[in-house]
Amino acid sequence: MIELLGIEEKTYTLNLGPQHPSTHGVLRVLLEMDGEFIIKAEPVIGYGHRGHEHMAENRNYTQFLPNLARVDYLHALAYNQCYCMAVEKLLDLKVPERAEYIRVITCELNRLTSHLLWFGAYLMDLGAFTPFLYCFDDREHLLDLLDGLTGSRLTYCFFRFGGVPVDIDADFVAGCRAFVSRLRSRWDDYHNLVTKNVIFIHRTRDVGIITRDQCIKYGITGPNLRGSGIPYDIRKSEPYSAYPEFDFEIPIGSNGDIYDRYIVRLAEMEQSLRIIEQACNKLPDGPIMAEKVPKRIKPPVGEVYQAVETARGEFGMYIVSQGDVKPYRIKLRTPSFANMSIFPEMAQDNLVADLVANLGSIDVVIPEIDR
Amino acid sequence: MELVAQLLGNEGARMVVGLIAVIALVSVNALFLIWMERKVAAHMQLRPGPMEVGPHGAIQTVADAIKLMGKELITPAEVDKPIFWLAPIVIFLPVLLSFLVIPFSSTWIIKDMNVGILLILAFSTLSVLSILMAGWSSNNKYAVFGAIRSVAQNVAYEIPLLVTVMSIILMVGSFKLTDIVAAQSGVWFVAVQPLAFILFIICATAETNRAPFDIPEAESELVAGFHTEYTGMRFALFFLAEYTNMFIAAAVATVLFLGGWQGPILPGVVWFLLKVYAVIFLLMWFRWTFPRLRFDQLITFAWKILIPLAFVNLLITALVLKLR
Amino acid sequence: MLKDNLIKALAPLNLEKVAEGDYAKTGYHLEVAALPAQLPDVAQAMLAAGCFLESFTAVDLNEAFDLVYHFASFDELCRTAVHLPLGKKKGMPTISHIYPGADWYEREVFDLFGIHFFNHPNLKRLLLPEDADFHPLLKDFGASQGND
Amino acid sequence: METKTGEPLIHLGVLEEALNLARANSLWPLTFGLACCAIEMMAAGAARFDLDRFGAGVFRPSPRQCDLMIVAGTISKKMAPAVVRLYEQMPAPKWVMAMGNCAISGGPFYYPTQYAIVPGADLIIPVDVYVPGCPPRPETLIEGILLLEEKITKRGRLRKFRDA
Repeated sequence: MIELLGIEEKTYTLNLGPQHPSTHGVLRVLLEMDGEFIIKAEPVIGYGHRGHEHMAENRNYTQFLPNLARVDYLHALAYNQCYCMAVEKLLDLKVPERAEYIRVITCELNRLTSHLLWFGAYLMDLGAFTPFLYCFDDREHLLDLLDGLTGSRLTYCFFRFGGVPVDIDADFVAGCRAFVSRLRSRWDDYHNLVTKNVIFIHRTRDVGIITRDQCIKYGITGPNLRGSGIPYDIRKSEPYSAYPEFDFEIPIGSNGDIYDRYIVRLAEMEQSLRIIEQACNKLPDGPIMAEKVPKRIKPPVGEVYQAVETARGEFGMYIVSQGDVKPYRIKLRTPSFANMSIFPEMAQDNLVADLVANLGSIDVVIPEIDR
Repeated sequence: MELVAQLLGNEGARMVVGLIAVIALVSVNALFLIWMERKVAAHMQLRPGPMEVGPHGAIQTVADAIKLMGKELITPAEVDKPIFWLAPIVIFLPVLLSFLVIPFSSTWIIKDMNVGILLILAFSTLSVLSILMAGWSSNNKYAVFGAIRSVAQNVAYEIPLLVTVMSIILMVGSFKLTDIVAAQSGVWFVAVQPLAFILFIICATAETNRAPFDIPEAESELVAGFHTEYTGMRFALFFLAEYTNMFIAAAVATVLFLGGWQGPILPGVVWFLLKVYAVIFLLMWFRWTFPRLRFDQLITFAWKILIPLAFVNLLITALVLKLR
Repeated sequence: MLKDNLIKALAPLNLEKVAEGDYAKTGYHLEVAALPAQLPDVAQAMLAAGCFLESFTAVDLNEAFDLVYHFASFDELCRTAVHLPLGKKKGMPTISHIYPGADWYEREVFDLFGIHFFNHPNLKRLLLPEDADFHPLLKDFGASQGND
Repeated sequence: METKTGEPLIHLGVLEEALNLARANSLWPLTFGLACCAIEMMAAGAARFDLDRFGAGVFRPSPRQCDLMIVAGTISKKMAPAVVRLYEQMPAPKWVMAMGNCAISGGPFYYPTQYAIVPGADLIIPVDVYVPGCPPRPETLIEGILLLEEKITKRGRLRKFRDA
């Protein structure tokens, strides 16, 4: 028809971001569009680049510790833990068992805050506002717990090389237990409000499918990977800290669509609750700090790669030490960076509305991509 | 007093007084509705909502309105100026005129036309024109998106809306709103035509661009949709029109299905407003519960489900009326 | 065992070093050293074995670069580190056609270190503004750039 | 237009005051987060803290319709032009709040060879209120908004607490 009329078929460029309600911060996506269809999507990142890796080379090991909380502020403690574990490996330090338990409990609490925030923010992307506030209400209770222990609401810098600085008390354990039962009582609300909603199902089923092959080619990890049916969770496949001592499952999806990723995240929250419950029950006594932690952290020459499972996937730290008080090179392998790199492929030939749904469903934290 | 009554008997004077009253009602109603929306939303979301400005934030929206009046009116360099300026006014006029025929009670009606319902439906179609004007003239891709979506959506949902209304009109045999209300003195039509009521509410939600059908201004996709470039009072007019549209949609629903002003003990106006606000509350409830539909799903929903259902409903109504 | 399979698969490539790593100390199960030109073959072998590209970065050793690729697998715990020495002012072959995920990693390394990748489809700055004229992770960067 | 005694003929002061009061009680922020602080900004708008109590809860996604820009996070050099542009797109009267240490001074990311960030929002746009913290707690953000109200109206809800 267009050809008959002699009109040239034209595509146009749409600039989504850097300030856009659905980009969760400062991401820019250059879209080549034909009507409402996306022909090509090109993410432009770096709007939140703060030079963490450069900073690491100019700071000593301890001074770099607070930075990790600002790389991914939603699951700060996992990043903290990864760095501590990497340096402990370099220094050959053994962390006491109680400290490992405390790390696991706080890390899982933090994972819950991250998933809850994702849940709320994602539903807001889809246009439902109320779940966002429900989640934030639950999240506040979690933050109370973590705030009381670590003194911070968001950017926790709680772990130290060799252990944790503050012990947890009976009140904290009781608070954890209370929260576990509180959140469990809320699942029904969440499922009734969101999971069973027809519109939600139609928006998410068979949209934004990630295949197993794509996962390998792009190095996708975390709930995005597990939604595609691959049971890869570093807590299980490369056990660290006290995780081998707990009984939990790795929820997986089958289709690899948005709905599966959503279900996986919700199921993961339940598994986190299980871990917290078991850790509270089995909490051993003992010291919380390793013996003989050197005052001056000066690891021997060598390199180490340490990975942990964060709320968004595998976070890896590659540290090269040349026997100095400063790290020679620190590479942060952030999960969102890899997860985001598949985005052009996902967005292609989709509608703008699906782009928003896709972007939210891979759960990106922009400063973590940009570092 | 007699003079007033005489004046009101006069057609022209009645129109003037009515229009002034309508303008007052529209502004007060919009201010109240926005406050109500914020309170309803807040209470559904475990928070108090506006609290500090006036008791329970009662004059919060007044503060908002005064502030918006004092804001700078930006006309971006690249816009189509005359259309850009005209759009907020054009969206407001048909909304205002629709009030002419709404029967607030058996006597509180400015002009009881024999084509009342058609007039409202015709005017409501006009608002899509101004949305198109606003979006197109803004010279902003998001705004154009919003405008185009709005046109497609309104065209799609106008049809089931009209067909649904037709089934009521078949039953009454008149386009006159007062007649329709009078026909419900025994049983409200919502009991006779439940499917039509549901269809009407869905279509009305879509026609007023409310969530889950708020595609033209889908916040997470299109920033602010067709009014992305509008500032200050011009933006406020769009807001005002949206809430007034909601009122009209609810009023029509009340007239067609909920028995209009009819009800025991209380005066008719009170009953009418109570029912209208109940319907509005329902629309608000939708908005704060549902996620947004995708654009193609929205259109599919209209053409493949709503329109056939509306026609089936019309056919059944006609058959029943014929056989009775 | 994936590790043995990988050793077998890498054997015909004549790499400088294919050795078992000290997992407890470094986190590697397999350490590989190769020359830049051999990298696409290594990557092919890794993809055939079902490994994914975990991470890629460079280390500025003042005289030369050390490029480090980490591969791991979803099915079995086996992390492979591939070290490649690269002289300054030299370029690298890209593996973005084998692992599309490497696209961004290579752009990042180009951005932060100034290492050029041959045949890369879209080699431009990733994190820094496009008009930036420095490569911050080079060791001599601090001397030339001050804070303004 | 003044009389001999220096008294203005028409007092616009009352009107101005009413307008300011309205402005102070209806500060619509821009939906705009840069980094960590954005999460606390969201928390301040959510269930427990609820900025909407003070009329500041209407987050507008379009800069054309908001009054207050909360610079929540680190401004990178790549982002700085966009921030300036957003500020310019806002209609007057407009206010800017620098939320968090990064927006105030570059915060923890300011060190001698830093290359990526703008150390302080006030280097590129005028800032009215500084809210310190890394990130500031929602209570602090609310106090910042109340302080801004005080700045607009020359009186405020905070003052009575401070004087007591």
